[in-house]
Amino acid sequence: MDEKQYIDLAYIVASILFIFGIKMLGKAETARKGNLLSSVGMLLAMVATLFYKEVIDYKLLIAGVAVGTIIGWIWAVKVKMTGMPELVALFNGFGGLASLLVGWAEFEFHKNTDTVTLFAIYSTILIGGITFTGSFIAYLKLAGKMSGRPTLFPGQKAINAVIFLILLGLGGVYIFQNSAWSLYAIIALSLLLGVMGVLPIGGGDMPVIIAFLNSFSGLAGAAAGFVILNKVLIVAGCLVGTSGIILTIIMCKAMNRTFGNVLFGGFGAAGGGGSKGVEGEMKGVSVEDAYYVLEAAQNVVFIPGYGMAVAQAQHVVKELAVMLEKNGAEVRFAIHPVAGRMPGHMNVLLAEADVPYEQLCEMDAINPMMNQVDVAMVIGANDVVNPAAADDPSSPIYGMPIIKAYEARTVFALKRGKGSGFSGLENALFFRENCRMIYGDAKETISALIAQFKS
Amino acid sequence: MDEKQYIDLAYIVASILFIFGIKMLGKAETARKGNLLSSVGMLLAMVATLFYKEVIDYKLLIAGVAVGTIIGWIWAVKVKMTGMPELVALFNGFGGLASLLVGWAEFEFHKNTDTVTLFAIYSTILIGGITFTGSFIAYLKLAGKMSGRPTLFPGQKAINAVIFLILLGLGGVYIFQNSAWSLYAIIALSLLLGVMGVLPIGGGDMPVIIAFLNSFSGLAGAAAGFVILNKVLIVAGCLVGTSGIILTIIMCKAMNRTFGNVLFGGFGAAGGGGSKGVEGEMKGVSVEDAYYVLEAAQNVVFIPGYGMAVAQAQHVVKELAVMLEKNGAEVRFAIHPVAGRMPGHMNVLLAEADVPYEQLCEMDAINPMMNQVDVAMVIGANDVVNPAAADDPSSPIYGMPIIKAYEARTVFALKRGKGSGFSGLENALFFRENCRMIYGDAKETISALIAQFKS
Amino acid sequence: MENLEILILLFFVFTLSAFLGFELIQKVPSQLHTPLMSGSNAISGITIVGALLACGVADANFGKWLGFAAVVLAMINVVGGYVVTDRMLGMFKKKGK
Amino acid sequence: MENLEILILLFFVFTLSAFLGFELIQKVPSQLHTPLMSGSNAISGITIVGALLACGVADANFGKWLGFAAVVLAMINVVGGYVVTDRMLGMFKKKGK
Amino acid sequence: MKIFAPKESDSIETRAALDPAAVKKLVGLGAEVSVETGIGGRCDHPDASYQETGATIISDRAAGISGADLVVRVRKPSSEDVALLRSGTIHISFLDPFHESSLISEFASRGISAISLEMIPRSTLAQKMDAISSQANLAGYVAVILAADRMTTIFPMMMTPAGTISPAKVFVLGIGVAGLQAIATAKRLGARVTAFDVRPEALEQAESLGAKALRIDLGETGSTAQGYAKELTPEQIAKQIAAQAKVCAESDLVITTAKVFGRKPPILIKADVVAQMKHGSVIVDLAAETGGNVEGIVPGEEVLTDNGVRLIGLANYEGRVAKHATQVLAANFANMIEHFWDAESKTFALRRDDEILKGCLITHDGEIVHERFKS
Amino acid sequence: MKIFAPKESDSIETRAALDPAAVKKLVGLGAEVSVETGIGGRCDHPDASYQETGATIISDRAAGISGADLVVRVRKPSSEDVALLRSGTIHISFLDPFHESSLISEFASRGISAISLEMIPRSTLAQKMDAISSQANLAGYVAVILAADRMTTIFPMMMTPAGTISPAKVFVLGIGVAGLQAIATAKRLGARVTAFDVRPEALEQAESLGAKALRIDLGETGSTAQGYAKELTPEQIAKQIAAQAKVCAESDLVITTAKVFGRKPPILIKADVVAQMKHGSVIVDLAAETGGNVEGIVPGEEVLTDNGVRLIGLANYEGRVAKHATQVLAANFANMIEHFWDAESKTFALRRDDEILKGCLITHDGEIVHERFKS
Ligand SMILES: NC(=O)c1ccc[n+]([C@@H]2O[C@H](COP(=O)([O-])OP(=O)(O)OC[C@H]3O[C@@H](n4cnc5c(N)ncnc54)[C@H](OP(=O)(O)O)[C@@H]3O)[C@@H](O)[C@H]2O)c1
Ligand SMILES: NC(=O)c1ccc[n+]([C@@H]2O[C@H](COP(=O)([O-])OP(=O)(O)OC[C@H]3O[C@@H](n4cnc5c(N)ncnc54)[C@H](OP(=O)(O)O)[C@@H]3O)[C@@H](O)[C@H]2O)c1
Ligand SMILES: NC(=O)c1ccc[n+]([C@@H]2O[C@H](COP(=O)([O-])OP(=O)(O)OC[C@H]3O[C@@H](n4cnc5c(N)ncnc54)[C@H](O)[C@@H]3O)[C@@H](O)[C@H]2O)c1
Ligand SMILES: NC(=O)c1ccc[n+]([C@@H]2O[C@H](COP(=O)([O-])OP(=O)(O)OC[C@H]3O[C@@H](n4cnc5c(N)ncnc54)[C@H](O)[C@@H]3O)[C@@H](O)[C@H]2O)c1
Repeated sequence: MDEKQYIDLAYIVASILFIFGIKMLGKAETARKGNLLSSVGMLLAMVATLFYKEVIDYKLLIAGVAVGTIIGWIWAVKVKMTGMPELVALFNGFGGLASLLVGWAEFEFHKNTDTVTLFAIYSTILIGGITFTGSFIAYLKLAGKMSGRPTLFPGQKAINAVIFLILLGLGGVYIFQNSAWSLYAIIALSLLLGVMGVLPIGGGDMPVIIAFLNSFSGLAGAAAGFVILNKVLIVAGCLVGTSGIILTIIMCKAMNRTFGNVLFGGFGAAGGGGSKGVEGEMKGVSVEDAYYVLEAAQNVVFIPGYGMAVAQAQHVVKELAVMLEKNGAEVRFAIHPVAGRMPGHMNVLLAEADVPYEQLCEMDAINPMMNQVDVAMVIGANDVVNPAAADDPSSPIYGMPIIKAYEARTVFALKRGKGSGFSGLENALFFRENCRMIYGDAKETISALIAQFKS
Repeated sequence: MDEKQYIDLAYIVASILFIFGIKMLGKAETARKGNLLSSVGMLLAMVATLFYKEVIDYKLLIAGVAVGTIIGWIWAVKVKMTGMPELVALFNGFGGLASLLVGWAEFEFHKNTDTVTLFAIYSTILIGGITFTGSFIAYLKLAGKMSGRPTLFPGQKAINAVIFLILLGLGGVYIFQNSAWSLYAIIALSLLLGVMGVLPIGGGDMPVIIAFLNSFSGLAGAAAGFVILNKVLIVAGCLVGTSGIILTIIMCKAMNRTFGNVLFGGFGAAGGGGSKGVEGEMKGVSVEDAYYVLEAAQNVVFIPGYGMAVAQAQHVVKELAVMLEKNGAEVRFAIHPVAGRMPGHMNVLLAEADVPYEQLCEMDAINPMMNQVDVAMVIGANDVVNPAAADDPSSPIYGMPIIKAYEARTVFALKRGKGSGFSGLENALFFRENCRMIYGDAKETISALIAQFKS
Repeated sequence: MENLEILILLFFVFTLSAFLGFELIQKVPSQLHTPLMSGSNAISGITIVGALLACGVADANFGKWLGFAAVVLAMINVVGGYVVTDRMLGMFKKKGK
Repeated sequence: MENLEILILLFFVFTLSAFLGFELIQKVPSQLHTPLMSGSNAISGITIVGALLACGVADANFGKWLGFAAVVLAMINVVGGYVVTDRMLGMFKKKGK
Repeated sequence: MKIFAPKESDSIETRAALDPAAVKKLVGLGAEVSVETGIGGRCDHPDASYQETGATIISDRAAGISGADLVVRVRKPSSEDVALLRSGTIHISFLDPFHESSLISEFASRGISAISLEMIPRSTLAQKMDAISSQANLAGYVAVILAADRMTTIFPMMMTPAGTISPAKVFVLGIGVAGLQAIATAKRLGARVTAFDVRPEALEQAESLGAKALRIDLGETGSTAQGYAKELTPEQIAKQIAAQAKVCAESDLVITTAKVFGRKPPILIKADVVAQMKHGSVIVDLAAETGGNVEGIVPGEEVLTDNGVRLIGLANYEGRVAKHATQVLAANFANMIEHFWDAESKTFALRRDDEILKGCLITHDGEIVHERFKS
Repeated sequence: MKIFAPKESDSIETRAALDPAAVKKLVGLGAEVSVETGIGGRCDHPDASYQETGATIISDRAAGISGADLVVRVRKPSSEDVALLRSGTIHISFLDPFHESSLISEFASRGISAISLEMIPRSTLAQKMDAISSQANLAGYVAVILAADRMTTIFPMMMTPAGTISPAKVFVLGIGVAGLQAIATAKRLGARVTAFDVRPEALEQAESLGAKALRIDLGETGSTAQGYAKELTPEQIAKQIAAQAKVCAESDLVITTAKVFGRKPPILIKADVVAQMKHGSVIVDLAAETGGNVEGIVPGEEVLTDNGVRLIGLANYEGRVAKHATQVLAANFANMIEHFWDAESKTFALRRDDEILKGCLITHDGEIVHERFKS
């Protein structure tokens, strides 16, 4: 066994540390320790690398490491709490650029290599480049050095598609020819694609984009690993790449968005405008996705109706409320005077479930606060949240005051199906942009949500 | 790329299929599909192997495959439902033996190999041998061809330890010398160790042992993979090896045992005897372990006491009860007439939580059935389950009828600490062999249990 | 040396598989314990690959016959294992309904 | 050929890591989203290993200077990433109390 | 606009048409509110509390009535009171219009705009002024409390050292507003409740409160557009009575609430069923005032049968919780007045095209204007 | 052994010492049981039902008493009844021994073995015969039901189209058995309950039923070995009264249950506090029979104060649910007799060394044998 094998063993250990690190980062109690573990892994991988007999020029190395360490450290220590997310974006961009440079350097060292390596270099540069400029734009948007509003112009989508296709073509050329010009073109265009891709995305979505680009920079690292046939690069890069994708999806869910919507939503935003959406379609949502939104909510209002009584869901509703409170959210119950089928119907049920009187709000008390509510949970209520009562003079319930659920950021409506309420009316709320239906018996739906919370 | 690379790619695909297969086998809805997927993976791996250019003698191969297939198929199809576990044991033994033979064959083919391969051969044979005879004994015990009672004799532990040490020594010799005699000795002794190891374990614990030996046979396969440097053997074997260990631990938990207790408990059984255990110590149990027991229980009785009232745990208790019922268990509530601090205290609370009247059992009704109960959940009750009332004439509550919680197979007692009940007495129940304490506020404990169930 | 590199890579593969194995099985309902055991038992018959290689070689060594025996045994394990598991799960489903 | 075998093995390693990556992150509380992102961002600085190799070689090629730049950038990513993450998690803990 | 609320003259009535909170609301709208002295005497509102929120106390009843533009009261007025009303005055109260045709003619002839609380449509929009609902709701609660007070047994189950007391069995017949509240109250006290109604949707509503629904196959039944039950055919009633007999016999308490809008309530429990019931059991008939659902009931009284069953047939259940009954009734009045209030002229605007008013305005401008009472 | 249960002579008493179920149990033990005719007349048990389970009906009360070896009854006997007892007879009933020294001497002088139900120790073992508990439990329930019936307001919260009815505020003073059941019942009906007791452990018990505990720092308090509260010092009582005043004033219903074993109950609510309470609120005093916790209470009656507060001070709350009260009381008797039953001789064995009997046997063999009453 020569030094290589020892280095490889060290890499295995480092990989294991990364695995534990990522796993532990996902749990509140262990996160800090996980971060420490993964940093130890990083140190190990770096030190091990120094033992390669090809590594000779320590002076330059040490200089580079020192400069990088000092800059990184100072930034990280100096940054204010509020500035952290953009800093992470910047760091991430540097990581991507570093991968790009590693790929490029390899090209400079070994002009003649096999197809696989060429492909790997191509991937490294492409992904690294997009990561770098994409992250940089994200940084600018978050730091307020650039407007957070989506930057849009006509034909944007098409231009991006063309750039992407050219990049694919250039890839073919490069792998076939191994020519320097194609490589430089790839570098330039991938940098451009990063800029173009992130420009149309709004500032509010930047955290998701950073998570996504972070996953990208992981993949760039993994690709670089294939360039230089290095295990730890492959493992760590791939771990970050895939876990980053999962994280991206989770973050989208917490915003009640799909990833596609985040990535390309900006384009849509240009066209849509504030259409009133009287028609449209009811959009369902899975219990799991609803969980992510609830988990992130700070202010939740339950609006129970006759359906809660039918489902006898009061006990589980109470339990979910307790859970949300433990999770840091403010929870209230908005009771409409005619909810249910007898005066005080909801009171009977919620008292049975021991919901504290303080959490019960009358309609008039809750309505002015409704627009600060993150999630309105409409539990088998229908007529009492029907905006037609306020909007539509032709409706038989026009003039009845309702609980303004539709003003909440997100509305989840729990119903078994498309059944109407006591008054037999269609409910426009269910068609609104911010409303999502969760079909099924309310008790079972809530139980399932609780299950999500507990797992 | 020659045929080897294609084969390797096929192996990667097969590995992925195994990964999905195992994952899906762990969930009720997907289990059957998972089994199918993994069988496809197996077929793929086998077919791919045939393409190695070293593989020439198809006739013998086909004969072997045919014979094995027919035997396996017929056994599997003919066996009665009740006979399945022992058949699995037998199959598992064959798998272990096959690994042993593969290792041995490699020895016959390549007399001169490097240390690593020698170590791999040694591991394969050792693990395969133990798996084979161990599984076979398990088969005999389960099939009733041998007494299910632990077979015990003095010094058993010591003898096994000696055999194991000799095996370790022989391993050293073999790796150093690569001598046939040492190999044969290893074969013989590992077969012996398998027999000796399983003999002292009772028939009731056989399922756990089979799961364990199954994990072993996976490891044997992985070891064989190192012998012939075969990726799919390593991956699949290792997957089975580790997931099997997890399964073994889960199964132990469901029996409220530790694995060590299962493996070496038989020895203890010889010594212990039915000591009355008036003293002894209270044994705690984690919520997670309690979950496994509850999850496997068919018959659960809740015994609420004043502590349930203090914790206001009635709602969560009800919820857990519903959950257990959904899981297939029969659930009842045993109400002692003096439980709580006022007549009917428990009734008030359980009615509030909407526990159906049918599930409430009076003490006299439940006591005769107590010995068929899998789990008695004592929720903050103390005096009303204190066996001193029946056992100990010096106790101030001697003569009061109690709920015979101690007759249940397992008792979980939920309390905050070592506090005594209204009468201020020590409770011998908590020191019994079959009783486990779950410390903490009853509401929180039950909530945590529910969380376990839901995840 | 190249061989050693491969060995180390295989060891790497082994390590990663071990982690995967641990991660895959988290909480298994008790009714599935036996089928899961049986199903993974069938997978452990993967040693058939080794057996096939040992049995299929040209030279009529003693090892070849060991290999033949291994093929038969492993095949019983594989086929029997999968079929039994499938039967168990089939019944399970019916009961569920 | 040996090289190809190694490549395939590396690919294998890549595949297994991908599965592990998917399995590791299951459900993350929303407060941890940012730290997790930041922490794994630090890990993605693993490209430092490649940078070190490129920078540390003997020949004073242009690639060496690319490597140097890569070392600096990757190091910022690594050090900055870990420190920022730790700070975030530190505050998180304090808040919790 | 001058609003006047007289003291109730019927000795059975404990409620008042207005309470201090309602007075405050009306004064806020710009009305001049006066009440007769002693109006809240039986519902725990001393005169002073009315004054505090802005009402004038009038001791001369006749002057109050004749001086008002709008009179609100609980019970239908006596002829003398009607005679005091000026032409053009609006008069809102319960009127029992199906049985009081002479009173209606009197109103018409004197040019009064009489609004009947009974006739307020049961639409979602009108719920805030729906006095039938607000009172029936309390009646349902009272039925259970009254029974609990009269029974020699308790409601909840208790497993005690002195043996187990089994939970009371309660049967609620008619699951309208009152029936639902009776179910809720009995359930709260720990009873096992069974309930029946001819309207199938009402059974689901009973279940939504945790009661067991008794399902009897009666063939075609239904409810009117207003949500009231249709009258059953004699065969259907016979079928129902038979199916109920067993449940009644097992029950400790039976509460009947089955009214049929505008008609005499059906007899649902015959004497033979009462005879089968246990010694000590109780029947509360909420329909007693208009005749009752139970054979043998004496309206306004409690009678004990030979086999020890107590039949309770009071007339004014909600009046037993007079303070709260007044609170919600007065809120109904105030909501109605607010709904039809013309902010500029500060008067009650009789918008004749309004759906609600169409339903409940009986006489106007010297005529009977309501479709159902025209003939 | 002949067991006889006479009909209660006190007109206030609705309970009976035995019910048919208890008779059955005693007959099962091998006793000859007879009851006076009409014994269950006020608790819904006709004579026939006693006969069905094996009792003889005796119409000659004197013969019944003098012929019995064991007499069970609810209330303490009149002198005439004592005079009828044969020497050596066992007599079990409530005796009020702290205040009835002449009755005790009579028992002693006539050689009766008199057992006082009040004196049964409150040990876990004796709970099955603890009549004080079994009756106090029902009294707690009755207190709430009675109040609910009398109040002009309802208990539960209701958010209705006619406004919100806020939940009743209930204050329970003294958290013994009755207090706990009162808390439970009021909570069930939807009230917000606050509770206070001098024993700190009782506050936790109140919380275990969902009530809010009022915590007043009184310094050293405590309970006797039997679990009864110790008497407070005058300063402590003053402190307590002040702290309670605010809670009382806000409450719609106050229930007091504070007895101090063997002494006159303390006055916990003074007239000035009552004067601060709302018009229409109600106070139920469960300690009224022995003097009451409330100033102005009239034992056995309901009075209305000037400010409209209803003071209820009945004597026999549990008697209002006579059937169930009889059920558990009779079970207490039966359990006690079973506990001391000698299966061979089929007699009640007066095991003088028994802890329970030591506690409750007052006279025996011509002597007062109980420590506390010897002097
Ligand atoms: N409060 C009173 O005194 C009173 C009296 C009589 C009438 N009303 C009237 O009743 C209405 C009350 O409004 P509301 O919003 O409470 O109820 P609602 O308008 O009647 O709507 C109830 C909704 O619950 C859903 N639902 C039924 N069972 C369910 C279950 N098991 N799980 C989940 N969803 C379920 C139904 O949709 P799916 O079928 O699709 O599930 C339905 O749309 C008002 O119109 C009011 O005027 C009130
Ligand atoms: N029913 C009646 O009418 C009545 C009246 C008066 C007295 N009693 C007497 O009360 C006793 C009733 O027996 P029991 O078994 O119901 O109760 P118990 O013997 O008083 O025991 C209650 C147990 O609950 C535990 N506990 C308290 N709070 C808890 C919490 N938040 N979470 C979990 N555990 C908690 C306590 O242990 P930790 O402190 O360790 O948690 C304690 O050991 C009998 O002795 C009876 O005679 C009954
Ligand atoms: N839309 C609204 O806002 C609103 C408001 C209040 C009430 N309502 C509805 O009005 C309806 C009637 O309410 P109510 O309480 O005034 O009714 P009610 O007092 O007229 O009758 C009481 C109940 O008795 C039932 N009944 C009649 N004949 C019967 C028989 N033979 N056997 C058994 N039950 C019989 C009726 O179905 C009704 O449920 C209900 O459906 C209620 O939901 C609607
Ligand atoms: N061991 C058993 O089995 C058993 C059975 C029944 C009761 N007990 C216990 O006996 C005790 C007394 O029960 P009880 O209901 O018969 O008591 P009680 O009727 O004698 O008194 C009622 C309550 O009033 C309280 N009190 C006294 N002075 C007070 C004051 N100044 N202010 C406020 N409260 C005051 C007492 O503490 C008691 O809780 C309780 O602790 C009960 O748990 C035990």
